[in-house]
Amino acid sequence: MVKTPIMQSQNVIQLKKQGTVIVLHVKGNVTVGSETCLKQAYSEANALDAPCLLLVFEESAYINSGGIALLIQLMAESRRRGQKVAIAGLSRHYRKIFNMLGITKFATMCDDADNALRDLATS
Amino acid sequence: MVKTPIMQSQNVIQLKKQGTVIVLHVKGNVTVGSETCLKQAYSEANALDAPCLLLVFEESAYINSGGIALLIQLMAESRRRGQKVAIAGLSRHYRKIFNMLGITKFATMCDDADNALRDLATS
Amino acid sequence: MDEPDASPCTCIEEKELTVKISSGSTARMLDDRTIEVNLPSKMGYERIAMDFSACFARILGFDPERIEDLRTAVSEASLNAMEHGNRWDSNRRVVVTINYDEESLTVFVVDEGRGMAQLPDERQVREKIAQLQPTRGLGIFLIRRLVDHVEFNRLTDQGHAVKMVITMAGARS
Amino acid sequence: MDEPDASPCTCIEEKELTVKISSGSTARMLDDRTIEVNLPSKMGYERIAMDFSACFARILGFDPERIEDLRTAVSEASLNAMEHGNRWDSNRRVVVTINYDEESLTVFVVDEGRGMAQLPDERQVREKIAQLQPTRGLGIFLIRRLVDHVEFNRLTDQGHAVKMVITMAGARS
Ligand SMILES: Nc1ncnc2c1ncn2[C@@H]1O[C@H](COP(=O)(O)OP(=O)(O)O)[C@@H](O)[C@H]1O
Ligand SMILES: Nc1ncnc2c1ncn2[C@@H]1O[C@H](COP(=O)(O)OP(=O)(O)O)[C@@H](O)[C@H]1O
Repeated sequence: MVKTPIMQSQNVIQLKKQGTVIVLHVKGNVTVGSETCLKQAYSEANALDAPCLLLVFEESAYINSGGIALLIQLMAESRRRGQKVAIAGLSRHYRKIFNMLGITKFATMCDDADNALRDLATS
Repeated sequence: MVKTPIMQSQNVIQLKKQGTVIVLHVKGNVTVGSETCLKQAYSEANALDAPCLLLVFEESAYINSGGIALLIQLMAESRRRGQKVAIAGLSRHYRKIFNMLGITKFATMCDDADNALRDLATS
Repeated sequence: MDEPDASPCTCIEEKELTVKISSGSTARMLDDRTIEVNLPSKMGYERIAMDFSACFARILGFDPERIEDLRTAVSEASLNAMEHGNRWDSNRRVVVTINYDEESLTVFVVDEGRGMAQLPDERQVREKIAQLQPTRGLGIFLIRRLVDHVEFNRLTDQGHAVKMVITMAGARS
Repeated sequence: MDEPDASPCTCIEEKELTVKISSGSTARMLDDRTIEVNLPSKMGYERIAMDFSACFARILGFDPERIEDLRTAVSEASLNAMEHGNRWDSNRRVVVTINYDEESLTVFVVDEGRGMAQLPDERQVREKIAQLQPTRGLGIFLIRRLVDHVEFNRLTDQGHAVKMVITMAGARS
C-alpha cells in the first residue's frame, strides 16, 4: 500500500457532449497534481470543437491555489478560442473564493449542472 | 465566545410516543457529557409507562466508551422494568462496536427508525 | 466477531519502545513519515487526535472501515491518556505520533503519567457487560479488538505510551 | 467583496512574535489553550494541518463559513511553508500551532526557511488575474482576504512564521 502514498490529486474526468456544450465532470481535488489530467481532458474537449465548456466539480472537492492557477490558465485559453465557460458544483466557499479573485468575470458560476446547461443554451 | 468552549456533548433529545413505543431521538454525540440529558429523557419516557423504547441516534454521532457506559446503564434499567429496547440510526461502525461488546443481545439493532417500529410492533 | 483468545497481543512489561519517545514536547525523532499532534488534557480534545489520525489514514489510502476502527482506538487511548495518565490536568500534554511503513500505520499516544500496574481483566469485563453491570475497561477492550497490535509501555523518562498498530488489510468485524 | 484597501493589516518587518516560537520541534510554550501539529514537508500534508485547524474551530463553536475560511488560509500558509520555506525537503518540518482567546483563534505556521524579502504586490497580482495571466501570489492574496489579521515574521532563531488571526464574527464575503 503506502509505499508511495498518493498525495497528489488523482482526478477522474468524465467528458460528454450535450448540444453545443462540452461537460467536464471533474472528480477529486483540484491542485497542482491535477495538471496532467485536466489538460488532457481539456484538449479532448477542444477536439470536439464546442463553443461552450461546462466544468462540474464535486461539492466536497478541496481546491487550492495551485488548482486555481490551472483553472485560470484554462480560462485564458478558452478566451483565446472565444469559448464560453461555465462552472457548476462548487461549494459556497469556493464560489466566494473565485469571486474574491475576480475570476467569476470569465466564467458563469452556477448552482448545478442543469442550471448551467440552461444558462449556456439561452445565452 | 470561546470563554468556556463546550467540549462536553450537548444533546437535544426529542421524545415521542408511537403506539406502544416511546421514541427518543438523540441528537449529538454520546459521551459522559450526555449523562444529564439522557437520564432526564429516559425518566420522562418511563413516566409514560411504555413497554418498548426506541433510541434513534444520528449516523454522524461520535460515541465513545463513556457514552456506551451510559447506554449499558439504561439497558440494565430497562431490563429490570421488562421493557424492550431497540436502537436505530447507528452507523455500521458503531453497530460493529456494540456487537463486539455483546450488548446487541439486549437491544435490537435496526437500520432505521421505521424498521425498528415495525420490529417492535410485531414482536 | 473475534473470539476473545484471538485478541491482539498485549504486554505491560516496562520496556523501551522501539521508537524512543519522551513525553511532553522535548526532542523527538520525527522522520518524514511521521506526523505529531500535541494537545492539552481537556474533555473533548480527543476528537482532535481522532480526526487527525483519520485524516492521515485517508491520505494514505486506508479504507473507510479501517479509518473508523482507527478513530475509535485513537479516541479511547487519548481519553485514557487525559483521564488516567494526566488526571485531567489541562497543563499536562498528550502527544499523539503517527507514522507509517509499507504495510501499516503506528500510533503512539503518550501521556505524562505513570502507566498502569495491570491491564483490566478481559474476561471480567466481558462478564460484567454480559450482565449489563457497570464496568471499567470498555476503552481498552475496544482498542484491543480494533487494532492489530497494541502495547502499553511505561517510559523510562516518565510518561506512558500506548502503541497501536493498524494494518490496511487486517479488517476486524 | 472586500475592497483591496480594506484588506487586513500586513507587515513584513523582521520582528519577534508575541508568542515566542522556535521552528523545528524544540521547546515551545504550549499552554492549555494551545494545540500543535508537526508535519514533514510533503505534497498533500497541508490537508492534515487544514483538517486539524477545522476540527479545533468546530469544537470551539466557529460557524461553518468561518471554518472554511480558516481551512483555506491554513492550507495556503502550510503549502507556502513547505514549498518556499522548506523547499519540499521532507526532512524539514512545518509546525502549526493554534490557540484561542476570548474572541479569536490564532494560527502560527512555522517553517525552517528564511522568510521573504518582500510580499507580493497585491495590485500586480490583481491585474494579472484580471487579464487571466499566470501569476504567483494567489495564496497570500487569499490568506489576506480570508483572515482578520496576518503577519509574516522572520524568526530570530531561524525560521519563518505566518501568524493568522481569525475571529468568530469577522466573516468576510
Ligand atoms: N494512559 C493510562 N495511564 C494509566 N492508566 C491507564 C491508562 N489507560 C488506561 N489505564 C487504566 O486502565 C483502566 C481501564 O481503562 P479503560 O478500558 O479505558 O476503561 P475506563 O477508562 O473506563 O477505566 C483504567 O481504569 C486505568 O486504571
Ligand atoms: N513561508 C514562506 N517562506 C518564504 N517565502 C514565502 C513564504 N510564503 C510565501 N513566500 C513568498 O511569497 C510568494 C507568494 O506566495 P503565494 O501567494 O502563496 O503564491 P505562490 O506560492 O504561487 O508563489 C512566493 O512565491 C514566495 O516567494
